[in-house]
Amino acid sequence: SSIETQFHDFRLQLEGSGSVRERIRALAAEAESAARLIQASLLLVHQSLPIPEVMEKAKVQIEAMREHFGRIADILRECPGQYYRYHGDWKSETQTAVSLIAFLHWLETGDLLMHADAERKLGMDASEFGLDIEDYLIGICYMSNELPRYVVNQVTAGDYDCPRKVLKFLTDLHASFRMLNLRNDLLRKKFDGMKYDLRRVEEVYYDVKIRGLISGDSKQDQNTKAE
Amino acid sequence: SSIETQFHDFRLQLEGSGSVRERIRALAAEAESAARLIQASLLLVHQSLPIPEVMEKAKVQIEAMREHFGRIADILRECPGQYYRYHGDWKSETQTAVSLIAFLHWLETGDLLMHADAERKLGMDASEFGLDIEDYLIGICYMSNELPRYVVNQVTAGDYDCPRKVLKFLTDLHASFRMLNLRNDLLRKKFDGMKYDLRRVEEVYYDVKIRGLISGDSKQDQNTKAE
Amino acid sequence: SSIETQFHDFRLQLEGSGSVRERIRALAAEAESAARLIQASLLLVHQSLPIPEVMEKAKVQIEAMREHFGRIADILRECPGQYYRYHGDWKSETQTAVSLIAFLHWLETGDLLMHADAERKLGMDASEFGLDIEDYLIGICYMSNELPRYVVNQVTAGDYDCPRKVLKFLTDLHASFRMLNLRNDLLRKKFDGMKYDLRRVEEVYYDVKIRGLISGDSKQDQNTKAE
Amino acid sequence: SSIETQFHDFRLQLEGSGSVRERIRALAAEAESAARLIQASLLLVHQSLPIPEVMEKAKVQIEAMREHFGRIADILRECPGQYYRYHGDWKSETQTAVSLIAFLHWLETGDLLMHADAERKLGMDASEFGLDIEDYLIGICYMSNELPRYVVNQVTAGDYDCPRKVLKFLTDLHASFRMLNLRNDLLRKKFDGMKYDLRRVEEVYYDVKIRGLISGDSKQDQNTKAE
Amino acid sequence: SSIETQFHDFRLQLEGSGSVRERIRALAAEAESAARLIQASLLLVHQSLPIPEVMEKAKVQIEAMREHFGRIADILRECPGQYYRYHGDWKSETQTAVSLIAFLHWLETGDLLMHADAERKLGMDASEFGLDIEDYLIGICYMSNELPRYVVNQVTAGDYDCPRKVLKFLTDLHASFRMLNLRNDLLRKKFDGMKYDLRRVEEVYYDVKIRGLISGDSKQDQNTKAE
Amino acid sequence: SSIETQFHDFRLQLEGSGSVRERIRALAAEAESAARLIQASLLLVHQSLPIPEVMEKAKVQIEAMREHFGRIADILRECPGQYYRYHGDWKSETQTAVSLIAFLHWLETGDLLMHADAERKLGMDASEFGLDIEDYLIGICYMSNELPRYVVNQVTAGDYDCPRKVLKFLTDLHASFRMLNLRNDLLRKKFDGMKYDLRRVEEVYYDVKIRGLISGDSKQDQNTKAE
Amino acid sequence: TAIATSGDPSSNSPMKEEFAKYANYLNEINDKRERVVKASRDVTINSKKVIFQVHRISKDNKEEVLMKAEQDLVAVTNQYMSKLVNELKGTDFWKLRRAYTPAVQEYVEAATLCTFCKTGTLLNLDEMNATLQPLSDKFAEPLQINVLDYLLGLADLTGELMRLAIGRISDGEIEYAQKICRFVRDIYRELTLLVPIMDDNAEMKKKMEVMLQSVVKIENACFSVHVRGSEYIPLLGSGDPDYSFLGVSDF
Amino acid sequence: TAIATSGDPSSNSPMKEEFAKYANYLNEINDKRERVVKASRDVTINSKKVIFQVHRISKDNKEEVLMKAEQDLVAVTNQYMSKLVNELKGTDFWKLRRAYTPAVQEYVEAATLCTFCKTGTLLNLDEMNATLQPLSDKFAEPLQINVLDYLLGLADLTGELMRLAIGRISDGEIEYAQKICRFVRDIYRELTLLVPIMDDNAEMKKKMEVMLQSVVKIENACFSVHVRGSEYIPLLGSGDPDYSFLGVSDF
Ligand SMILES: [Mn+2]
Ligand SMILES: [Mn+2]
Repeated sequence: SSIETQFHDFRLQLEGSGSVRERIRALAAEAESAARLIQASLLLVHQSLPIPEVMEKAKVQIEAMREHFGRIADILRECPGQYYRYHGDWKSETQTAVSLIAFLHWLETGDLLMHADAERKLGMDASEFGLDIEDYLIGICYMSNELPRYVVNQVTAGDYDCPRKVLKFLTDLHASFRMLNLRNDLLRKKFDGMKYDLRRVEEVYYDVKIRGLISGDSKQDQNTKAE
Repeated sequence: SSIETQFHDFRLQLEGSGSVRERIRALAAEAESAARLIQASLLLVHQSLPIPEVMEKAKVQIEAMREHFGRIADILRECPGQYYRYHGDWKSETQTAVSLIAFLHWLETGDLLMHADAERKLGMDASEFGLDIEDYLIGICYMSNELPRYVVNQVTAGDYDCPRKVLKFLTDLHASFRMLNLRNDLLRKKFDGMKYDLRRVEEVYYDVKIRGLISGDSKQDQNTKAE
Repeated sequence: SSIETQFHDFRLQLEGSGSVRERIRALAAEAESAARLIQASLLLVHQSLPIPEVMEKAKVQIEAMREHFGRIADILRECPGQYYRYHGDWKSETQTAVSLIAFLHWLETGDLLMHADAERKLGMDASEFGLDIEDYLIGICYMSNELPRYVVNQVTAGDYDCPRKVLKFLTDLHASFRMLNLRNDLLRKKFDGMKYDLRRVEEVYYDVKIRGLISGDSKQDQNTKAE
Repeated sequence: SSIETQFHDFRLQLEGSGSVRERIRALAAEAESAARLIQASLLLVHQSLPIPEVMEKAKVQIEAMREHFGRIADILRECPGQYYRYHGDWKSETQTAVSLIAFLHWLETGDLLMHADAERKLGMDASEFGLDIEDYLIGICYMSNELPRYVVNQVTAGDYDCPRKVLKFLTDLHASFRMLNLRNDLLRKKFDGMKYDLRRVEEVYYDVKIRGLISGDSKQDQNTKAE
Repeated sequence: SSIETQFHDFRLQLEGSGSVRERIRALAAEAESAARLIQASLLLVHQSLPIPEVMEKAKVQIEAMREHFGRIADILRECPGQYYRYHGDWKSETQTAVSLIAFLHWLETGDLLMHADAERKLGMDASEFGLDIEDYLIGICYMSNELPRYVVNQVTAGDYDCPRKVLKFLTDLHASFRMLNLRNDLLRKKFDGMKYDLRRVEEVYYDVKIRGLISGDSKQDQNTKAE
Repeated sequence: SSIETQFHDFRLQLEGSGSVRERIRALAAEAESAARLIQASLLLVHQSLPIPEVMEKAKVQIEAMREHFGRIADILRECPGQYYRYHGDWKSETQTAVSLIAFLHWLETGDLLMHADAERKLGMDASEFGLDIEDYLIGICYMSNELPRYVVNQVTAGDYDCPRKVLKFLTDLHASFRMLNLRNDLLRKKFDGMKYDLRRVEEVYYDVKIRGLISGDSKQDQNTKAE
Repeated sequence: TAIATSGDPSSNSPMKEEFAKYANYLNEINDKRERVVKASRDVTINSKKVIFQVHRISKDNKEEVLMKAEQDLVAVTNQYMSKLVNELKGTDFWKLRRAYTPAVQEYVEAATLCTFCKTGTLLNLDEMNATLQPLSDKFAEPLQINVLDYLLGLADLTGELMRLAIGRISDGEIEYAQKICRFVRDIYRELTLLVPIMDDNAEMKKKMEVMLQSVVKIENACFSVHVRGSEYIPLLGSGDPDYSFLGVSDF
Repeated sequence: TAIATSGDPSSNSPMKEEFAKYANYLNEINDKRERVVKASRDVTINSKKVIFQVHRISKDNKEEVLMKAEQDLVAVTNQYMSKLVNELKGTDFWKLRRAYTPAVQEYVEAATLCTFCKTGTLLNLDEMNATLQPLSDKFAEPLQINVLDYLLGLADLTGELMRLAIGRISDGEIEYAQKICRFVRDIYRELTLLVPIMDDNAEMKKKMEVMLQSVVKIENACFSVHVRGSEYIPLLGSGDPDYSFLGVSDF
């Protein structure tokens, strides 16, 4: 019957897209595995392991992660226009990946990893398989969540200048985010959460400042202004 | 038949109230948008931007917000007696609006923005579309939630007299709220939360006091008492 | 101080609206109590008590119920424009009340109790405290739910003409409801239920028809039409 | 110190009440086990097993169930005044027990098992460990839930007089319940459910009546009325 | 009939227990109202109002609270053995009450209010309407939560000896609690919270100690011991 | 460190069992796929397709399903004693499989498919990879859920003897289940659900019986007794 | 202080410049999404009205009611679906799918319901997409309803068919109800096989349960008519029960 | 009637005979499960008591408190774990795992807590299983705590260590708290890598969140002591803050 014919046709189509999805999921799972190892290395910064050493540990896995994303890109090139059909299958892995490489970048340079750089570092190419901007932004929010803990542990380890630097970075980042006209629920929620990171860092800064632990004085603060 | 006439009539009425609700919701969403922008400007006080500058930035949006509420009022004037039918559709936006203008008012004057003033500032007129008292009170509670953060950042920026002033304001506000015999669940809950703001401000005051950072001495305290 | 005056004022107003709500709730509870008693009387029609006797028993309670709604109306007249503020507190009681008086009305007259009549019978006046249309419609659906049971018990008691009359009424009612374009979830759900009432009554009609238990023939049917 | 003495004392008491609760729970679980077996025997009445045989089968388990409740009673006698402290731990088992023995009683006598009799049959004594009235009433509601099925199966087995008898019993029971001014949520809910049992029995009665399956005629009905 | 008699009887009993519950709830609500007022008075100790004055303000309300509990006791004496039937209706009010009178007792004497004393002060008598031990313990945990705030505000007001005294009391209390083997979730959670109170008080003690704000030395400490 | 060594060891072990699990899951998914096709064929019995034709359609898939379970068995033979470790990964598929082959068996023979036969038909061997008895029983419960619908549709198609036969089968099955002393939550719940199947079939039987649609009379019923 | 200055949004850091780009991107996509949502609401509401119109059917007004329903449906297609198509032009359909899927499902429901009532057959996805073609041939990529939305709409269709069947039985149109029953069973069986391979099938699984309930409701109604009708035969000796007794047709 | 007879359980159909077998099987397994559950509750309660005992530690009573805790733990092992081992003998450990896993986790928590307090190291799974060996060497298959239960117990251990750290800080034992902090961080990092490959990791995922909170609580406490201690320096001019000021040690 015509019903049967139509449904048979559907079946073929769905099986096709199902197999694409499965291949993507397998790669996303591997990317996540690599991400976990990077994360485990990154945890060491809270124990004040020197950043170069942390970088060293993470390097191989970052390479692996990039390769997995690259292979997802290969698959998607075969299905033009369907990027967002399968987006849900690697989305959260991408966000995690962004948060990790952005944190590492910040540790090394003190700067924010920009979208285009993140895209390049993850082996995604802007044409068919670019890094979705919302994924990038959510990843940055996750990175921000790590900062309060980092600041606390740095101060405990005797680095009293850290809160001021982090507070400056986070304040700028928060201000930049505020330029966005957010509607998307998850991103808005994550951004709203950034406020708590900011508050916590402000509190830590307050704690070291009120105890006079910051070497610099008001003069140094003025210098900073000039930065 | 008369039954048919009746049901035909019902059809029209049901469709009518549905469309009123939709128009109100759209306006409430725009009011919320404006509120977000005001909030963004307000955040700058935590970075010690001079209050007049903050006010300047917020002005246009406050005007916009007032206009949106004004247009909701227009719609409600067409449906006399149905204020509370649609109340749920703009209630939480009103509470946010109150918290913002009350915070600005406090920054400028050090005083609590009174209900009648809030009503006027939001372009609501008491006759048909007044500001519900519970919405006003909840908004005030939200404002109180901002104060601990403000105090922490002011102290960090070197304003050691701020905790004392805020503590006095908050203690008075808290005492005023205690005069109410609250039953309403949400309002009671929000008010109960105010206690934590008070505690935090007390702690900051303690921090500056014990470190002798307050210029004034017991004499000054006595003066304050006399305020 | 002026703050104190304001909060003192609030206290009065909050206590005022709190007590309004409490008085309404108390009255709604009493209305519901009366409704339960009417319902208990109405149950007797299923045991074939003559309708006038049932009416007699229900009368006092209907009077009581009307009075309770009347007193809610009195309270609301003191608070103009706040009908919908307290609507949730008597809504479901109103729906039950409509279903009861509509059933009684149908028992007496065989006709649908119109919205305006229901409003009047419940002691609500259209100006300030009218009967909400959705409440009316939901009440009518509840009434429809009682009809299959009524028909079954009437036939058991030997009244074989009852199914035809109920079937005609319910068919007309159902056709009228179909004129509405419903969005409301509860109302649509209740309306869907009416289809099953219709089918059950139609089955009973079929049962008596095939057994030739209806004395009359098509001629008699035409007479009935003229009723 | 006296504080230490006090807390040492607390420790003993807290451990004591914990162990009482555990012993009661174990007994309640055994009572429930016995109840399941009685229920299994009772199911046979739906297959038209003669009632005396059913009774015979159930007897031993009823004895067992009574004993378990008896042992709960023993425990409670050791903790005077704490009946309701542990009530939640055997409450639902008691309700089931009541429903079972009340159904058996009705099968044997056609009458409702009274509260005092139920209490006695369950080995509870009114003085320290009586049968809570709400538990009794909820149990009776559960019993009512069994009747529609019983009627359907009896008619299938050719007992066409059963619906009339059950309908009378259930109508009376329902009327008695209506005398109560129920507030308790669970009980009210269970009682509201009884309405559906009543409706179903009415429908079965309708089915046998319209098909003339009841041997008796209107005269017999009048006799019945006189019962 | 005997059924009617029985149900008539049930009606009376259900209405009886319903009204007992309502009376208890009303009294519990009044007790809670009084507790709120006591709490409001107690808040003044944080503003360094002399304790006798605070006591003075609280006195009347304590009397009122005791009376409400006393009247609950009266009701329960009419229903022997039903203490735990209605326990849920005043439980949380009792816990609050304990926390308040224990705090006041500590302010006056520096000692822990013992269970038997709390019972007596709340107008409960051990025979029929005693103070449940878990309620007492939870109340004591609530009291502990107030102490850090008290210490902070006392130091701000210049009472530098307060931290030492509170610290000693809280350390002893905590040690006593550790004697219990807790299973109860709520109680254990509350007890865990006490650790943070202890830590906060210890921090304040440290703050005053390193600044040499405590006049006395170890000798003075011994004197204090003798207090 | 020893911690690292130990965790490295754990990692190897877990990766091993993880890969076993993955292979099992893949096979279970294929078994479920086959089960779906069988189920789709079985749906045709509700449209009164002759049973041999239905069997014909299902055959190939049953073979496939058996093979998949067989390969799961192979894997488990490699991991002696860990049957229940991976049980959760094919459990629900097994239950579905049992329900399908048991339904087919019943359609063909009118008898219950016994445990040992089900085991054999599914290609499981009792020694290492037997059919768990609870899975078997749950599968049988699922089968029972299909029967009410089957009976309804058979009667609509004119087979008036079907309800009696199904009722007999289901009554026997239910009685057999009652011999079990169930504790397991899921099985108990599923079995409790069987009661509703039984009731529904009783109702259908009642419907055909009361209308005299069963060809046989009481005599035939007595013959059945002798079966 | 240091932080104050840098937090000032008027300052031009590279970060700010980057975020200005992100802001543009988000504004555009959000505006488009908002427009799609609005267009979708219109499609939904008006498709629902078509469905209600179909339910106004009765034994005697069939032609007329269906004619009206069809006209309404054409209006939905031309007025509202075309608007949706317009808003979506040139976008990745999958990106905004969440915004329009309820509308498309409701539209599928309405269109297939109309077709079934008129011809007794299932309106195919290809046929539906062909109808949409003219609305969008000006653009590079015309909106095509995807398989998933079509199947989800079909699942809802069975609920409406159940309501229709109950109504038809009340009107004495037993044959019609039986036709519906067969049709719904076929769809249910076919969908059974597709559910597990559908993209994100949690929603569909829920709908399958509701659908089975609908099937059972229709079957029970047919059963009820059947056994009731059976009592008619012995009385009149005729082979066929006279279902015209049923319903209000004889008032 | 027909149905009555067949439904009578006293009749002997083949179905009944089969079900009698199933009933036996179920009764046996259920009885065993019940006994295991009871033995588990004893293990749980008494392990919890060991943990409470450890928390009674303070600066001066360490030896004595830990000695008592260890004795209690030995008693748990010999009295209650041995009973559990006994009940499980000859059974597939995986089948009844749900019945005993909470007990084993709690036991792991207690045993590792004691060991950490005494030696500052992690008690290994192999060592634990070695302790259990003598309890069961009479049977073919001795109870072995499996990796999953061990890891789940370890996750809970961090909560207890957090409580311990807070308590130690109050007692002025900052070094001790820092040691705990390092230990907990190590465990957390190692577990991070294992969670995704654990058998049924929903439970573990929840525990990881709680664990991170515990880590942060300890870190915050250490931070707080540190910055507070920093104020001490300028006053006394000593390089090392005198943490002995902290706590009740000086009453
Ligand atoms: Mn629909
Ligand atoms: Mn624990």
